Amino acid sequence: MAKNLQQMNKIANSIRQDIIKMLVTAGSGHSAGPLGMADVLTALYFGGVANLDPKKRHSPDRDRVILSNAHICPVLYATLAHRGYFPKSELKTLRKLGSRLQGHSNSHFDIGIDTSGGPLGQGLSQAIGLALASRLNNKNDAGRLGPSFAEASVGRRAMRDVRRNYHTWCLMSDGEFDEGQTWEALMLAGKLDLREVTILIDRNNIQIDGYTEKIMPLENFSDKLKAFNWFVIEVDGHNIREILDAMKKAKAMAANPTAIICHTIPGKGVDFMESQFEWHGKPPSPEEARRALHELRTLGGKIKSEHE
Amino acid sequence: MAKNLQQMNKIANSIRQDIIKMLVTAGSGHSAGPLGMADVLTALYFGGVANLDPKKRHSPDRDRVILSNAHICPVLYATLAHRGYFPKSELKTLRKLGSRLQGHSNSHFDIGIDTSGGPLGQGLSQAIGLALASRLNNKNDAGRLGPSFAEASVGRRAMRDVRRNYHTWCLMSDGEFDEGQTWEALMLAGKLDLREVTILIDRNNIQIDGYTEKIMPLENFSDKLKAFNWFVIEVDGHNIREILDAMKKAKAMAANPTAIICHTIPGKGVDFMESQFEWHGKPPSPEEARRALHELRTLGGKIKSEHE
Amino acid sequence: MKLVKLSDFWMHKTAEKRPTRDGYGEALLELGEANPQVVVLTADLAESTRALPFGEKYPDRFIECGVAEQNMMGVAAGLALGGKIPFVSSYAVFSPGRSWDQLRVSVCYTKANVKIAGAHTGISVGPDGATHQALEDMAITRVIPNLVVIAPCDAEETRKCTLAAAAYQGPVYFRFAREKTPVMTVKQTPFEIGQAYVCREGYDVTLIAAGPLLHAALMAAEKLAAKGIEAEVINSHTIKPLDTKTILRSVKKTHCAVTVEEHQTTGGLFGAVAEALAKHYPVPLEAVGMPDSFGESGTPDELLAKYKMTEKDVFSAAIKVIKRK
Amino acid sequence: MKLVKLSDFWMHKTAEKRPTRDGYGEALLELGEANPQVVVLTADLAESTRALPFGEKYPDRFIECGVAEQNMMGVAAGLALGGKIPFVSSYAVFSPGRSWDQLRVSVCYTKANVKIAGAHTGISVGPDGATHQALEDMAITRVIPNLVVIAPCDAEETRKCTLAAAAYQGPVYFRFAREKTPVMTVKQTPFEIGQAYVCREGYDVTLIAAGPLLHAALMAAEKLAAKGIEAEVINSHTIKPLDTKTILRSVKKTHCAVTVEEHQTTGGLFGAVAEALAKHYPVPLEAVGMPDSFGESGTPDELLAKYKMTEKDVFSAAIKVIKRK
Ligand SMILES: Cc1ncc(C[n+]2csc(CCOP(=O)(O)OP(=O)(O)O)c2C)c(N)n1
Ligand SMILES: Cc1ncc(C[n+]2csc(CCOP(=O)(O)OP(=O)(O)O)c2C)c(N)n1
Ligand SMILES: [Mg+2]
Ligand SMILES: [Mg+2]
Repeated sequence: MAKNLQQMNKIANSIRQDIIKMLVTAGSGHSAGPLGMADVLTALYFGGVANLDPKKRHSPDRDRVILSNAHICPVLYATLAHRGYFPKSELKTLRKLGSRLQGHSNSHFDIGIDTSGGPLGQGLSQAIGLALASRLNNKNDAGRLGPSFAEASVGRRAMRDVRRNYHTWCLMSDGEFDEGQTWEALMLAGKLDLREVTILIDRNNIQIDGYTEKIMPLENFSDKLKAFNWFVIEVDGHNIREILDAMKKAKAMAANPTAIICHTIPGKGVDFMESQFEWHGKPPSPEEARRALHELRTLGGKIKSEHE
Repeated sequence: MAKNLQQMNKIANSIRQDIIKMLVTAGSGHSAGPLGMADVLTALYFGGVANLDPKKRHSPDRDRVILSNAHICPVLYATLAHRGYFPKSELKTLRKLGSRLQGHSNSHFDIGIDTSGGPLGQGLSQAIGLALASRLNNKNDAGRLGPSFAEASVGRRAMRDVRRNYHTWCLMSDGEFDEGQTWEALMLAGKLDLREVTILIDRNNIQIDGYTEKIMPLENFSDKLKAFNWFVIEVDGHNIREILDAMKKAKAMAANPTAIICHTIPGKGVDFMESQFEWHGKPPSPEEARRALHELRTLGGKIKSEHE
Repeated sequence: MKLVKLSDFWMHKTAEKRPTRDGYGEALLELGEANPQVVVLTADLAESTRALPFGEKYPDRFIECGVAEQNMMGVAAGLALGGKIPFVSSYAVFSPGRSWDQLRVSVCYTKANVKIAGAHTGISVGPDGATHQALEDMAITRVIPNLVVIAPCDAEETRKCTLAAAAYQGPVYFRFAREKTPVMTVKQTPFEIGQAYVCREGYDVTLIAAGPLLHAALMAAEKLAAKGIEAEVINSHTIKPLDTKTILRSVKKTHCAVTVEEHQTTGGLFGAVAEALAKHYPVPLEAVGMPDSFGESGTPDELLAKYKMTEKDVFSAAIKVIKRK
Repeated sequence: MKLVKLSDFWMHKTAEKRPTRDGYGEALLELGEANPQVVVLTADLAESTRALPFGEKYPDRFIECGVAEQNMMGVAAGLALGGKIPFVSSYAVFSPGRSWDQLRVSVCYTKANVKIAGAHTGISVGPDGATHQALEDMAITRVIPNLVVIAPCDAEETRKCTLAAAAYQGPVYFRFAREKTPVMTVKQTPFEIGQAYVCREGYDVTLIAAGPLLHAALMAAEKLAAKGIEAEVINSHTIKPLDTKTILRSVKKTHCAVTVEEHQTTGGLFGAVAEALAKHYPVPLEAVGMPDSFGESGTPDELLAKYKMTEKDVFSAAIKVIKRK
């Protein structure tokens, strides 16, 4: 199942190429965040630590993924398609009328996405709710769950979710830590020792209006998280091995919930986008897309593209 | 102007008595928080550190006070009356139809109150706005303020507020640190090095549903505040000298904003209310009020009441 | 037409008084026993929302969120995604007041199976004053797609409404009052989401009420009857989806109506009925409710009188609207 | 009746297109120069709300709040208490969507002199999808006492609206669109808060529009004229206080009306007009707007067509409502 590191690096590269193709076709959307998080998403869906599998997409004990910063959904869509949740050919429908790939990801379609996003800062609360549901299902009194009443009142899909255990992975951006709701959620998880939830934070140092440390400084970021009773691990967000190790640690935690600060480069892989906050929310032009794809295919000139 | 310590302790005691009288007459309202904060409010209005004076209640350079946890308004009302902002006889109108002393304090009347409260967590943001207005008024470009346009569009009262400098004191409860808005505000003040604002926190360890460390643990509280770039001072909230020293330090800060954690005993001064979270939101019965007043008048049996 | 027989079910004359929120607390206990998927959340308001007894009996399924309404709404959405049936308990001014965005996206857009209980609605909240009196909640919830909005009329109907909300698949918002109000319905009185009930027949004017002020409408109808005016009284507890059918059937007979609610007279029941009539059968309509103003401190009775939400005001509005026919 | 001469001012046929938000950006620059008390706040959306040019020119009076809409609303209230005139700039779904409670209490209850600019309203926000399309903002603001609510029709009117908001003492909410829309007004076109303008006279039906869809109403009126139907078109940019006088004067002549808005057809312009007519002069009313549903991704034109908010839909609604007379 799980891919080896070399395979995963290759997958992440393909995902980046797909992101560029999706965005240029859509004509709108976000470039920097999705490219920066391709390695983290690859680790999450292909690394074998999280229990995620398109064949078990409705299984009650599947791990849950909440994409809180839903504007980076192109990377989620591309990753899900690569993982087999839906055909890759569908990627080109991004942001088009009638597409299952909405401008911000939502849960209305059977493509492996558990919730809806768009407004920042709403994800962690939902992840906590999911984690609590999992914890409740594990309690002894779960044996009392009478299928008849539950079936009638909860509906079929929900019924499938009871009496099992799973881990909840919440993907968030650094910009989301400006939002008060995030700190409310951090505080509650800290109170509950909610080790069933892990955050993967895209620490790319940009938000829309500029660099985070100018717009709304977060440092010392890990001090803040620790003060809210979270266990903090910092990783290179482009090193899949490091990411997976941190995820394993998080899953094995006995008490505190874990925040993995993934230090990433926004726009990673495309030279003229890297670390430029201006690329937060715009797609490449066709010419820029051509250059970007060339760079990705040749790994920045290190190899020759097969297509060229 | 400023009272000495002995006088202030006496004033605080009278304020506590007035709180009991107001509440029993109103038949509803909050006992624990107001009693607990009587010493802090006395220090604030009588200690000579804050620039507050009923005769200068409209002065543009008066210090501003924002009561964020407005449910403790009985202590603010009693303090303002003692300080001469309005007649003490009005205290008995608390929570009655047509009274200027509404169930939660508001700014609609000329009784020395600058803003309205009720929903927790809204005060610090407003304090920051007031502090920023003060900072803007101090800028060089303040000289450019053309009275004509401003007068027309801002109205008279607001015009009086320009081109002067003041300090803003924000009174908050520990329960308010559950609210995300509070952390948003803390983060912004930290970003702006907003030394023009000081929080006086009622750290009484209770909220409605119980003790804070059970309902929503805040510890390590000062670590959290420090991680958000605030300068933190902890004081005994019943020691007026300590409170005033901390206020002086806060006013003298060169950079960071200051949070003064005032460790208080909720219900302070009334034995059967002290540290009982059940007294958060209920008034004494007439019989309980009688006992409370007796205790306050005799300083818990230490002296004989003049009235008995 | 579904008509509730007054003689059987509506005992508005001899009504005992109980706070509607008590019905919520009772229903939660019933649900706790009947359905292990039910979980209850509160934001530091366990007792006064009546969520506390559930919390004491089922501590594992009770989540104390502290004073953090946004997070509470989101946690509820997550619990619903995990198959639970969460009841979010706070005052309406704070939830959905401070959690509107979370209600819109995390709950309603996702169609998460969350139930939101808004306590302390109406001017009758009393001495706490303006900030605590929810007079806008029906307007801000009614406009969100996928959300059911209910204002039950008494403690018994609140109990049924809570049970019905649990059985319904999808987001439901319902509101209750703080003070004791007359109990007009009994166990057998029917309750169905989206189904308004004609609880008094008449042909001169239709009085459409939602919430405890239904009692004022019923009393006003008696006074009107004494003057020879026969008012039809409808309990329109569900604001959304509005039971347009029952309302239209009545106004086609009476040709005028009065709405009665403890809410601003913009966007709530008056708004919903005005919109329905404008689309289908425009007739003169008068509003009894809060006249686009904040409340203040006072006793419930003083405030209801000052802001014209009493039986007398329903009576006058009825007289006025009949003249406009 | 105040009538704007079409020939002079309304150039809807040859209209150039500009996003309404551009008018906001221009007005802020004018205000920056004219009034040093004006300050501008944003929550990490400086460029797309058009607050950026002000921020670049007057950095001292520009407050970047990061992604924290609740705090931004509260800071604005505090600035207003300190004598400033703050403009709060974000997308309407987030502000007032996430800052509703702060708007209600810190701003409106206190009557703080805060101006709230809600960008990206309407289905025409397009490819970002449902969460970013503000279709509920007029309903949730209109119900709050002390708040003025405005939906300007084009970039020029948005400029005037912004200036008028600054001159007005008290809280004002106004909304704008993301896409380029026809500029129908010119510098001389009058604009006054609370004053609706009849921009085309007629006697068969009244078309009441707020926001850029006024253009669809004007175009539909021409099509109707070709069929011998004379529509009166009203620019009702101020939703609250609604100019009931101008609207009533018109419907007393036409005896039917259609409201046109990029908003849910509950609680917004349709709601406001339905309420006013029900109280004063009930006539058949049809609604062009979002049919109680969330939006989705697509191009603005595709979405306006799918959800029936085009000139064609105004035309059909007019035909339908005339038949109902
Ligand atoms: C509540 C809310 N406010 C504002 C926005 C608009 N917005 C979308 S992305 C974004 C930037 C936030 O920073 P981050 O997520 O770190 O951006 P990235 O690193 O992906 O470029 C903002 C302000 C939003 N989606 N939600
Ligand atoms: C936003 C909001 N949520 C809930 C409430 C209800 N409430 C009023 S006081 C209070 C307790 C908060 O704790 P704290 O202020 O520390 O209470 P105290 O120490 O004064 O007893 C709560 C939850 C409120 N006023 N505002
Ligand atoms: Mg970022
Ligand atoms: Mg406390």
